[in-house]
Amino acid sequence: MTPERFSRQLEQFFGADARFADKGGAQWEVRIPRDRCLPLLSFCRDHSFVHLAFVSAIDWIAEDEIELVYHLWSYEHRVHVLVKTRLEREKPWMFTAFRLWGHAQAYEQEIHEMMGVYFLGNPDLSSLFLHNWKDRPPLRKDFDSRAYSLKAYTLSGLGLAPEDEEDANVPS
Amino acid sequence: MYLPDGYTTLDKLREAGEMAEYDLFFGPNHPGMHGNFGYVLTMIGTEIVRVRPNAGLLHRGFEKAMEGKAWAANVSLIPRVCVPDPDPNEVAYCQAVEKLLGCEVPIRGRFMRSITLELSRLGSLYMGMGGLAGALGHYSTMYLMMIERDMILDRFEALTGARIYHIYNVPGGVRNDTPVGWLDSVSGLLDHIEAQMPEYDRLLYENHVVWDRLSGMGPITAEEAMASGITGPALRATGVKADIRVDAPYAAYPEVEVNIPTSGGGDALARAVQVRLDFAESVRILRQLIARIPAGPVHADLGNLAKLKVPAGDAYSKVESSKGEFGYYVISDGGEKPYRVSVRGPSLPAGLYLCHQHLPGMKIDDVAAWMASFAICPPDIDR
Amino acid sequence: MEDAVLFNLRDERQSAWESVLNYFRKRSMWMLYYCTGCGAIELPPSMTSRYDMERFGMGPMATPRQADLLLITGYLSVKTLKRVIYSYEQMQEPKYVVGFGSCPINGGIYWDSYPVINHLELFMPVDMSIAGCMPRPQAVLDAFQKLMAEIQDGHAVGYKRYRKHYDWYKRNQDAVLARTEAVLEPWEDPFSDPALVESLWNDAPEEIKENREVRHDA
Amino acid sequence: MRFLHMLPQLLGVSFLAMAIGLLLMGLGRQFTARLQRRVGPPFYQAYIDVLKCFSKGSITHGFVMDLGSIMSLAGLLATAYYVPFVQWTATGSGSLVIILYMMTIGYLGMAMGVSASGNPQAPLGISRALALMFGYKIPLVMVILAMILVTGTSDLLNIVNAQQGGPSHWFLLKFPIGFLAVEIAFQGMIGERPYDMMIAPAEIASGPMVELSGKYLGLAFLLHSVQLYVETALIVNLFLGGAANPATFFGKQVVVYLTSMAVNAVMARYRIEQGIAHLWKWAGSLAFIQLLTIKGGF
Repeated sequence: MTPERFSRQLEQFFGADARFADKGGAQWEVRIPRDRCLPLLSFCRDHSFVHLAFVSAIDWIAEDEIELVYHLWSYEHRVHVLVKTRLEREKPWMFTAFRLWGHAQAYEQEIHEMMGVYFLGNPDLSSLFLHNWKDRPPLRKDFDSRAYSLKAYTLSGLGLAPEDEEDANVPS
Repeated sequence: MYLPDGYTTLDKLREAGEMAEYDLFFGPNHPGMHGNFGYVLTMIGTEIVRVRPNAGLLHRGFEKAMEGKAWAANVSLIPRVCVPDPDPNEVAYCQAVEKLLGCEVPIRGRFMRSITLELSRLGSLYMGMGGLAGALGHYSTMYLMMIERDMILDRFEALTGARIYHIYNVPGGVRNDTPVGWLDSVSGLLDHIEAQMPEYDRLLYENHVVWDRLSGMGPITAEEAMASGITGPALRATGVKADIRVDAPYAAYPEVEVNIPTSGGGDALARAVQVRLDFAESVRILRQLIARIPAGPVHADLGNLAKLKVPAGDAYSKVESSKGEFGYYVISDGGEKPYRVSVRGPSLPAGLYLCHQHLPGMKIDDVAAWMASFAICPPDIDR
Repeated sequence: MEDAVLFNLRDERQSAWESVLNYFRKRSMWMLYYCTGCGAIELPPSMTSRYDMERFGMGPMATPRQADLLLITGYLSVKTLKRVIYSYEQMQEPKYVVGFGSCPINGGIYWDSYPVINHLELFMPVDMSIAGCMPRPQAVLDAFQKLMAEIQDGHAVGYKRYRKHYDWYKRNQDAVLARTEAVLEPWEDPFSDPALVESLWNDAPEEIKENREVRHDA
Repeated sequence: MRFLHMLPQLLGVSFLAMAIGLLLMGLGRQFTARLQRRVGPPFYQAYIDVLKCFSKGSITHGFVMDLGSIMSLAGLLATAYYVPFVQWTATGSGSLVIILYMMTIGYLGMAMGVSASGNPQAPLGISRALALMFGYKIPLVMVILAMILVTGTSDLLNIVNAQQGGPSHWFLLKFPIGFLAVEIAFQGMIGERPYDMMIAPAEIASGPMVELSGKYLGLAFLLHSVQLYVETALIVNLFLGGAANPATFFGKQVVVYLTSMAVNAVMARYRIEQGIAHLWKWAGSLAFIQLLTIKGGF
C-alpha cells in the first residue's frame, strides 16, 4: 500500500477530520479528533494494521493538551502508523479500544494511572503500578519526581528526623 | 448419573456451592515466578478460576526519570528496562535519537551493534531455556546453560567493561572499537556453544517428560496472537513469519542473510522449539557478521555527547529482542533532554492480557511453565 | 544525606555454646528465593555451575519460613517494600539481610525516582551491603564469606536490632506505606465524579454504549 | 518388661537410620553437583543443615501440627525397626505387611500436621503425595506379592536368607522385571524426579514444607532421612541380598540411592495425573508381568 492510496482512502471515509502525513522510514502519522478516533482505529485494523504495538500518552503542558498515540503495524505492508489524538488536559477522557484489541485494556489502565486519562468503557481502571498513590499522576509534566522522592522517602522530608545527634544513633 | 459433555462433577459441586473458592498468591515471593511479579489466582481445588495480575512491583518510573536526564545520559538508564536482554533497549533508543538527528551510523558501528544484539539474544535465550527447564523442575539443564551464558557475559566484559549493563551503544554508533582478538574469541565461543548444544538438546528437547508437560499448554492461533500484540518467538511459533530484523531492517541486518525460522502449533512446546530455532539462527547470523565486518570508524561525530541537542519531533524505533518487539517512542522539543520517552516492552500483552484468557481452567502445576514459555519478563511490564 | 543514621553493630560477648551454634548457622545459610530487583540477574550465575554457591552450604529456599537470609537484590519500590517487610517478619530468627548493589544503600540511579525508596536501613536492619551495579558474582560470594565471618563472630545481629527498636522501624515503615495524605499536593481525579462519567456515557455513540457492562473476567 | 529390654536397640536403630539417611542425602547432593559440573556441598552438609534448623526459632500452628510432625517421624521410625539391617532387626521380625502398613503413617502424620498451617499450598502438596502413593504402592505390592509367593514367607529376614550365597542368588537376577518395576516405584517413593510433584518448588513452593520453620523443618529433614534409610534398605534386602557386614550394606544403599539421583538429575517433573498414569502404565505393567510369570510356574 502506498501512502497516497492510504491517504485517499482516509479522505474518503473521514474527510477533513483525518490529517495524514508521511514521516519517512515507513512511518505514517494520522491526526484525528477524539470523536472519530475509534472509527479510525477500527478502519486501520480492518485494513491490515492488525498489530497494536502500544499506546503512549504525552502531556503537552504548554498547549494544555494530552496526546494519545496509538502505534499500529501492518505485517502485510510493513508500515508503522501513529494515530494521534489530542484531549483537553483538564478532564482528559477517551473511548476504550478494548473491543478492538484486548491488550489495549492493560495499556489504558496504565495510562489512566500514570497520566490521569479516563477511558470510557474500560472494564478495569484500578491502580496497577503504584502503592497507595494520592498525588498527581506521575507522568504529568507538573509532577516533580525529585521533590516527591526527597519528601516521601527521607526522614527529614517525612518530618521524622531526630532532633539532635544523640537520637540519630538510636538503633544500635 | 448423566452428565452432559464437558460437565464434570466439579461443575456440579461448584453450582451447588459446595466447592469453596480461595485465593492463592502466585508470586511475588514464589519460586515459580521469574522476577518480581505476581498473579492472584482464585482457585477451586487445583484449578484456576480467575486471575488478577499484580504488576508494578518493579516499577521505577523510567519514563519520568528519562525526562530529567540528558540525551546521552539516558543510555545509562535504559538497559535496566530489561535485565536479561539489555542491548535491544540501547539500540532502539539510540536509533530513535539518530532518526531525529538525521545522522548516519558508520558501517562498522552498525555491525558492532548487530553483534552485541545477537550476543545479548543468545544470553537471554539461554536464560529463557534455562528458566523453562527450571519451571519444569529440570534444574540440571538450567545449571549447565548458565555456564555458557556466563561465557557470553565474559565477552561482553572484555568489550564493554560490564557484564550486565553494557551501555555500549550511544547515539551515533557504539562507544569503542573491539579489543584486539575479541572477534576471534567470539568465534571460539560460538564453536564451543555449538559443540555443547546437542547435549542440552538431549537433556531438554528430547526429554519425553518435557514433551508431555508442554504439549497443548496455552495454545494460541496466529490470528489471536497478532490481535493481542504478541511478537517475537511466541508469534513465530504460530507459523507467522514475522521478525523485525527482516520486516524493518536496522543495524547491519540488511548486510547479512537472515532466515527467519518458524514453527507451527502455537502451544508451549512450539514456543519452546521456536526459541531453540531462533537460537540456532542467531548463531548463524553471528558467524556471518563476524566474517563480513568491515574496517572503519564505529562512531559518527556528534560533537560533545553530553551537550547533545536533538531537533524537535517524534520518532518510533523498534528492535527484535529475544522476547519480541522492543520499541522506543522518543519525543523531543529541541532541548537537551527528551520531552518524553515511551517504552514498549514485549511482555505486557502476554503477562497482563493473555493471562485472563489462558490461565482460567489451567491447573496450578502449569502456571510457571506457561509464563516461561511466553518469556514473560516483569521489568519491561513495570518499567 | 542528613538521614543516614549510623548504626552500632557490636554485640555482647558470646558464649561457647552460642559460638558452636553460629558455626552451623554460617555453614548452612538458606536464602529466600525472592527476586526483588535487577540484582537477581547475578544470582543464577552465583548459584549455578560456574560459581556454585552450594559449596558453602547456601541454597535457595521457597518460602520465608524456611529461609535464613533475605537478599534485597536491588532497588525497592514501595509496593515491593511492603512485601519484603512481610517476608522479613515471617522469617525465623536468626535471620540476616543482604542489600545488593547501590540502590538499597542510597537509592542508586533511582534516588530521585518517585516509586523507589532511598535508604533501606530506615525500614529494616541490613547486615551486609554490596556496592556496585551490578555486584559481580565474585563480589556476591565475597560478601557472603564476610557475612559468614560476621555470623561466627556474633556481629550480624540485625534481627536483634529490629526487635529492640521495632517502634522506630515501624514508624518509618508506616510513614511510607500507610500514607493517608498526598506528599506534594492532593490530587482530585475529576472522573471520580459519577455524574461526569454518566454524562460521558449519555453522549457516547451507540456502539460504545453496548459494551457498558463488560467485565474483564467475564 | 520386654519394651524396656528392647529400648537400647530401638534407640540405636533410630539413631542409625537418621545418621545413614542424612549421610545419603549429603552424598546425593554432592553426586548431583558433580553431574552438574560443580563442586557441591561437603558430604556432611545435611548434618549441618539439620543442626542449624534446630538452632533456629520456630512457629507452631497449633497442637495438631506438633502432633502430626511427631507422628510422622514416629511412624517411619517404627518402620525402621522392622527393616533388616545386616540380617538383623530391632524387633526380631521383618514382616513385610507391617512395613508396608507403617510406611503410610509417615505421610498421614505429615498430612495432619501441615494442614493445620492453613497455607493452601501445603494441602495441595500433601494431596499430591497421597495421590502419588496410589501410583507406586500398587506395583510395589504386586512385586512383593510375587516374592512372597516364591519364597513362601512374608518375613523380610527369611527373604534375605533365601538370597545368600553370592550375587547369583540375588533376586535382582531372579526377578529382573520386578526389580525394574520397583526401581520406577522407588523414584516415586522417595519423591525424586520425575515424581517430585509433592515438593515442586516452582508450582506449589515446596508443598508440605511451605509453612515449616526452624525445628519443624529440621524434623521434616529427619523424616526424609529415615524415609531414605528405610526405602533404600528395603530394596537392598529385597533384591540385593542384604549384606554380611554394615559397610557392604551401606555401600549397596548408596548405590541404590545414587542410581535414583542420577535419574533425578536428567528428568523434568510430571504433572500429578501424568505421574500416576506413568507409574501405573510402566511400573504397574512390569509388576503385573512379573506376577504372571511367577504364577505361570516360574
